Amino acid sequence: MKLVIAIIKPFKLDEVRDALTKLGVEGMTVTEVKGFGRQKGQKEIYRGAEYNVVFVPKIKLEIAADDTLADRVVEAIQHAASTGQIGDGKIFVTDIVQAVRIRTGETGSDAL
Amino acid sequence: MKLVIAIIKPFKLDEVRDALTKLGVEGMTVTEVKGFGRQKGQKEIYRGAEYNVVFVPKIKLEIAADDTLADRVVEAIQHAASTGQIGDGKIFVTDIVQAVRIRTGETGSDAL
Amino acid sequence: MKLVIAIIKPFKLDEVRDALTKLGVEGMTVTEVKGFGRQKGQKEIYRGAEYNVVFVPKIKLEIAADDTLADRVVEAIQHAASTGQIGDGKIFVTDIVQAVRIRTGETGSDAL
Amino acid sequence: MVRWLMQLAASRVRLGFVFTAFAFFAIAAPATAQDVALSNGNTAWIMTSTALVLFMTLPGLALFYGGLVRAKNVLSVLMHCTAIACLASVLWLIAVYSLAFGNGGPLGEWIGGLDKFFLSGVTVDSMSGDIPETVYFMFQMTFAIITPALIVGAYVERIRFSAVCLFSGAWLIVVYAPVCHWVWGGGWLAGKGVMDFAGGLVVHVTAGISALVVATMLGARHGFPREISPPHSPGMVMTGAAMLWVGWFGFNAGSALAANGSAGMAMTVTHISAATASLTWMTIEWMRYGRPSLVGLVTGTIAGLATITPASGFVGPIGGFLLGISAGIVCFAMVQIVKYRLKIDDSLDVFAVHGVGGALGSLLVAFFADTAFGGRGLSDTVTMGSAFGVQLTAVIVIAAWSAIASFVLLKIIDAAVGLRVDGDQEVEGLDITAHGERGYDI
Amino acid sequence: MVRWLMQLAASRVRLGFVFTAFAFFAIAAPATAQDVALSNGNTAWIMTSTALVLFMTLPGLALFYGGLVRAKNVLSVLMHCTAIACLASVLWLIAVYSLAFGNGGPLGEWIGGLDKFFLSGVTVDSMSGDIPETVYFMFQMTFAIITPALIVGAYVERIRFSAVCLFSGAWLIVVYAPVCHWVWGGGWLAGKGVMDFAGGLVVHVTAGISALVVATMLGARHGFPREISPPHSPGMVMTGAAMLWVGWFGFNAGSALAANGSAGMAMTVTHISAATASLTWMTIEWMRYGRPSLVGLVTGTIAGLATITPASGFVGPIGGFLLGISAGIVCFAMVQIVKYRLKIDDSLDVFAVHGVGGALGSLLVAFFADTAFGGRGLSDTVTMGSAFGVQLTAVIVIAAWSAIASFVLLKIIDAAVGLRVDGDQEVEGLDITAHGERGYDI
Amino acid sequence: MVRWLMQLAASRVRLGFVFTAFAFFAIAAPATAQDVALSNGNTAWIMTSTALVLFMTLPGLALFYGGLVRAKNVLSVLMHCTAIACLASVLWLIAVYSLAFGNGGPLGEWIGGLDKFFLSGVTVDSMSGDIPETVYFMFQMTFAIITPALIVGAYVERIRFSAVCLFSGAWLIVVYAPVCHWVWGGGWLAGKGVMDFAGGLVVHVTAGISALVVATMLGARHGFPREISPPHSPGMVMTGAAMLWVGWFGFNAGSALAANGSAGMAMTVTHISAATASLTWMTIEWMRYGRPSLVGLVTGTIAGLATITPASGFVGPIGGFLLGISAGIVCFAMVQIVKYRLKIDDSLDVFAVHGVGGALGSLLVAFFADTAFGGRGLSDTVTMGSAFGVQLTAVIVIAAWSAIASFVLLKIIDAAVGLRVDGDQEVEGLDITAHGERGYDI
Ligand SMILES: Nc1ncnc2c1ncn2[C@@H]1O[C@H](COP(=O)(O)OP(=O)(O)O)[C@@H](O)[C@H]1O
Ligand SMILES: Nc1ncnc2c1ncn2[C@@H]1O[C@H](COP(=O)(O)OP(=O)(O)O)[C@@H](O)[C@H]1O
Ligand SMILES: Nc1ncnc2c1ncn2[C@@H]1O[C@H](COP(=O)(O)OP(=O)(O)O)[C@@H](O)[C@H]1O
Repeated sequence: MKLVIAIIKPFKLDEVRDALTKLGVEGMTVTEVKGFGRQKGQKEIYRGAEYNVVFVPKIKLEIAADDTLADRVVEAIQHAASTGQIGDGKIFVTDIVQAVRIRTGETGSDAL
Repeated sequence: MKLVIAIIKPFKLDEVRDALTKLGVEGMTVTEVKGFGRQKGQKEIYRGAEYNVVFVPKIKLEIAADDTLADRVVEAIQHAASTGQIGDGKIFVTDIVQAVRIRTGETGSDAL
Repeated sequence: MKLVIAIIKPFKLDEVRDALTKLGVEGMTVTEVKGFGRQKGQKEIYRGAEYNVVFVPKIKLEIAADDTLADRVVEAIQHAASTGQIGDGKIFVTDIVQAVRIRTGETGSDAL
Repeated sequence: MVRWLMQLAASRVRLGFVFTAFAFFAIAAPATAQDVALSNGNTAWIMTSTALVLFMTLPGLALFYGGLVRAKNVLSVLMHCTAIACLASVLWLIAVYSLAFGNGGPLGEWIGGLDKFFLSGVTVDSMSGDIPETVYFMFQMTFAIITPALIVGAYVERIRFSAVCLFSGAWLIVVYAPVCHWVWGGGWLAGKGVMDFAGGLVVHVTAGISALVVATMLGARHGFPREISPPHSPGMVMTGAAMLWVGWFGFNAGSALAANGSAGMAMTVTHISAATASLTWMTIEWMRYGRPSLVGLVTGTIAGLATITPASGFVGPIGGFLLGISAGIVCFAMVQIVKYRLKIDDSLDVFAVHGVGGALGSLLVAFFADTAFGGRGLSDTVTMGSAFGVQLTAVIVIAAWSAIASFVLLKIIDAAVGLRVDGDQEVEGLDITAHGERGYDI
Repeated sequence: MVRWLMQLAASRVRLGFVFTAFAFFAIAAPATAQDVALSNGNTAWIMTSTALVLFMTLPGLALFYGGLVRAKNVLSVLMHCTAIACLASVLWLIAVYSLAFGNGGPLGEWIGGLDKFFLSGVTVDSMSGDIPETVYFMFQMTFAIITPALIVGAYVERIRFSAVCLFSGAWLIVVYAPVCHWVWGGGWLAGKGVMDFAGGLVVHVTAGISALVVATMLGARHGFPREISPPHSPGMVMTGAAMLWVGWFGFNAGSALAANGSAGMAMTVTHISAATASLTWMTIEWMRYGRPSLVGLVTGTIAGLATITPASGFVGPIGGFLLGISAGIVCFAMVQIVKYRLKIDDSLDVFAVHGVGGALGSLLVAFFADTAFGGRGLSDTVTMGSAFGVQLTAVIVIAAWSAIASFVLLKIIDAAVGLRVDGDQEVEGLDITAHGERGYDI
Repeated sequence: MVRWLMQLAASRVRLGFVFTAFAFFAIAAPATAQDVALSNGNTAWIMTSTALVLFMTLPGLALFYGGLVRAKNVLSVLMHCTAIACLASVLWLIAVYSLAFGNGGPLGEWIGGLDKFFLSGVTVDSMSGDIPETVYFMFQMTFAIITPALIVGAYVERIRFSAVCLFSGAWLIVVYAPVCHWVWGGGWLAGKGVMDFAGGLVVHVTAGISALVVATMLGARHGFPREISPPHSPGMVMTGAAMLWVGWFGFNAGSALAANGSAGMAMTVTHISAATASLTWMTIEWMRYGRPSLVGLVTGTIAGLATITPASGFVGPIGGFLLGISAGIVCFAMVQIVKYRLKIDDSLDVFAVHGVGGALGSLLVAFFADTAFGGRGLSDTVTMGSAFGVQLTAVIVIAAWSAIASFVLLKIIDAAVGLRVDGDQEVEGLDITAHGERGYDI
């Protein structure tokens, strides 16, 4: 089983969620994060003074998925979240060694 | 060593923390997240209009633990966080290849 | 490829970022979290009453890096984030099985 | 003699012709009234009321509306309200005061003149009744500020900022100035004895109808109605509502233009209506959904305040109580109807709360002003029926004019600069895309 | 003649009998006083004061309390304050004003009558002294709003909303109306010459004692005292406190019922006491904990304001200064005693700050009113000692009545609907469970 | 006779000598004026103005400044403003009022005396013109509160709290008291007929220059100018600015010390200047950066308000309009110059907005007061040129004194307790390190 971690632009969240729902993904966890990367932060101007906002607001998605589904999840996110502009974000995939549904105690794929 | 990631209902945090402290867990990291899953979001009503709150407030716990302790951690969380109602959350376990305590530079189990 | 997860004191963020930038790290993701550990929470006093703030504000950094770079990332963080006082935080390293840059679809090291 | 005139004016309040009288003074006084004795007490109260009514918009209404939108648009709403306040103030000085209250000559039934362009001729000594004309100018200005700001609630989260500025400015000249003149500036409705003590017609009906038009023409927000997020800060909504409530004492009791029994009664009925409407709304929610909400409670407050406004100088405590109950029930129902039957995204319910409330009060005052309902008494020359006829005419004509003029203005502005931001900007939020700022960095 | 009466009233202020006198007018005036000349200046000030005192509750007190609780309960606190304000307003109209200030006939020592039910008989022309009776009605109403709202601080984060509504309404009738009548409405304490310029007894002692009773009966919050989280928004607390401070000018200086030297001096001593108590509290914290806190500083402000309230019409600047210092020291100590000795979860320290402060000021005024302490002078017929006796009697009787009546009311309400939400709801927070809303969606 | 004196005073307003006259009354009145009839209307307005000006600082300015800093320092800013308000109030009572407005005897050109130490000799009956002296005392006190609080903007995010207290207290005595005496207390500048209706010199120039000095001596914040984070809450900034705007009606129109035409005109020009400056600033930002910001818009508001302040009793609507435009342009430019040319971290632009605005208005009033520019007229004995000479002298001398005295005070305080927190504390934020609190726990 895999944990797909995606960092995306906040306003892409709805589109990504729709894309994943279509794939049959039934759950995900969303965190508001701040990103630092090539996209060098918006310049905000206050009272005529430029502020380098080093950290850019991003959304982190975490989706646990079966190995087979994981690849399609990655692909779907990559398509839905892409604008072609710098700062679109990253997807990282790690292994999950165990998954449990708290309500029922089910484990493995059944837990998702 | 394992990283136990648990998504739980916010008001279960204190009970889970107590359960883990009893197991001898000495540290954990908590993040406020939003969950999307079977629990289809509370309906909030404003001015008589229903809003589907798609994302439900959840708490994410991350606990690094030795392989031996990890299973008991999972079990303890599953018991303490369960209400039997939809939306209780998930536990995912991943492998940690290295751990360091910043203060001392200790690594491995000693770092926890 | 590795995902380096570091929990640090908030006011160390700028120093850590500088240290990582010097190493050539080009991106990272930052989350505000709350930590529970040996550092038993600041005592805040309101109206003469002590409150045990069990959870201490911390910053979580996530940095994806090549295996070779990862060790130096860990080391750099450990140095930059250390104050020698309890509560300095932890670094955990996990494996990444795949990385994708959303904008271009590049994978692996090229995605970082 | 002057004192006698004042008393006449005061007594005519009870006859429902107060604004005709005041309008007469407002126009006639500065020319002839060097001999009217200034009342320090009344001047103190109207200056205080001016501060209170400005406070209603800045920051009251701004916070009330700002808390109702999503966090990514909160600053844009505050920006709309503040910029409109500034714009309206300058336009009021330049021309709108004169168009509303100046001497219209042969067109006087329809519009004032430009004789008071830039307050020309108005000095420290100019009087309007027994208060300085500058104070009357400022007090009325605060009404001209809040009225276009009320419309903000219809177009939040998707409008272009340039369209906000152009529309609000033009609307003040084309809608507010003439309607204000008709009702309070000695125009044709004043001549018919229309009753609008503090702006049910001039403020709430004009803003409410225009809101409906702009919401329709702009189209709904992305995701409306099912995927709109709830108010991002109900506490901010309540804070703003509380400021509106307190400020409304200046709005309604200040409209007596004196610190006297008329003002005291206006304050009383205003407060009672607000409290009653709040409890009514809360009760409806409690019964229907099992949980009374803070946003609901204070929406009831605003409904009660808007509804009593036209009637506040004419009705008694029982009238205030009954108007409050009506406001809670009717406005609650209208929110549902507009959003779910008409499917119009009048986003913060400007029409359902202000437009409907203002119209409701403007119509019911014909009855509740009667002593039979504990009111302060209709004029001897009218009956409840004939008074209702005048009120109904006023509501219809003012609504029609507001709708038509708003429609035309919006068509022109749409052609000129476009009304709506593009989809990406809407999704990302107006704060960062239109103003380069973020609401919360905590 | 009228003018002579007014002057008599004014001079009696300095004799410490002001409220007896005013109460007399309040009752007697409407019937006979068509010939009392209305003062526009005084009317302006009391209408302004009414707005200021309403502002103290909405949003002042609501924000002050809202910032002190956890984020998951902030809306419930705002809801309590707003709903109580609405409820108190309607009840005030229906019966409480009449019970407090109406003609009680043979029971007049104990309670007013129902002659002013729904303001019956009160018209635009009714006078209360030289201001309209409606204005007096409204001004007094704002006191009836804030008093039950003060008690909110005792029961936050765990009470049922229905219990809030039932208790507050019943409490107004059973506790507030009679005590107000005794002290300000011509009842037995007024007859004894009790001094309570602006509500140390009527407002702060009643609310403080009742708070202690409700906190005890409701039980402590889950985790009290060690695991309670700190105030979620000290900035909100300070904002509310600042509004309370500004509004308190209306509370105390408005209680002169005129814009004159008595009001000016009341405003001065009020402000001095607030500033002094704040600095005192800050200094204590600085010395004891090494870090003065914002929450501490403004808690001192409120303590200073509550303490000066009963004395504000009787003492001079030096009295204000000394009362402020006493307030800071005594209230600081009481907070600790209640929480750690008595172990009562009077969550936001209503008793320690308001109850104790109000009682302290009510007792010390017997001395500081004397010219020896720079006061405005006790009546010729009393000594410091005899005045103290009257004040002490008043504090004891009012505290006892508040405690007993609150106890009985709470027993009844507990049986009827239950006082406390269940444990899960408490942990999850009242905002979402009782009102279906969340405080911050940012 | 008294009435004749009052009228004289009123007419002299237009001659630009108002403060000389009032200062004369303030000093002379209490001794002789038991026969001056109290005006309830004027007293009502000045008490209201007192509440409004206190509201400007608490919470207005506190929120305005608090929103501009980073979240980790928000509480420290609120703490600074509140503690300064308390400290200034107590010092005002003890000595500063007396030093500013007391009888200085042979030193009377330079400083008042200590005859009014602790308000000695001031009773309920003491008058200052036709209002109670206590009311005059309170009104003036609110100016003494806001002036040192304005300086807070220069030293936020890095100063020690003990230094804030010591500096603010000493500054009031050494800078504020004498300057206030020179201009408003019958001192040498009053004798020269200097025009400063509401505090362009006394408040804004003193605070602005001192801000520049403290910012320079304290040094820039860590990371200035490139790595400073943007304002953490523009909505809080706007809320504070709105409260400042509303409160400024008390500041400027209250400075007429009466509810009359002079007050009405002051309110009018104040409002017009604020609105115009806001739109000017917004337009500049829109043209230069493509996006008008909320923080910019309301910064324009404050610039317009500071600039009109000295002129508000002397100019007409057109003067207000032109002053507003000048304020927007000049203050905008100065913000850039101070930060990027002078590289001084006057963090919240106190000098560029208040100092420059106040000086600008103080100089331009020499022209705009003339009837040629629609003003209320210069005195017969002066020309625009000679008036400008007096104003320029006043600006230079006051600026010099403020700078020198602040420099010396800061040197002493630095030696005594240190001005600046250490680096770690600055990075972690003053809220937690100096006050043990966190701004947001949500
Ligand atoms: N090495 C990394 N580790 C973790 N997160 C990263 C890393 N690099 C980038 N990110 C995240 O991805 C976001 C986008 O990266 P950026 O370099 O700005 O643009 P792009 O993805 O288009 O190359 C960043 O804001 C950051 O949150
Ligand atoms: N596949 C998933 N990946 C990551 N997080 C998930 C996933 N499925 C559910 N979650 C998280 O678990 C929470 C609870 O899931 P839900 O399906 O609502 O209920 P239950 O766990 O009782 O089946 C969700 O709100 C979400 O935060
Ligand atoms: N076992 C753990 N799993 C996850 N996070 C941990 C763990 N132990 C500590 N942490 C995180 O590290 C932070 C610092 O740990 P703490 O024990 O207080 O000090 P130190 O790292 O100096 O020993 C905690 O606040 C918490 O966020």
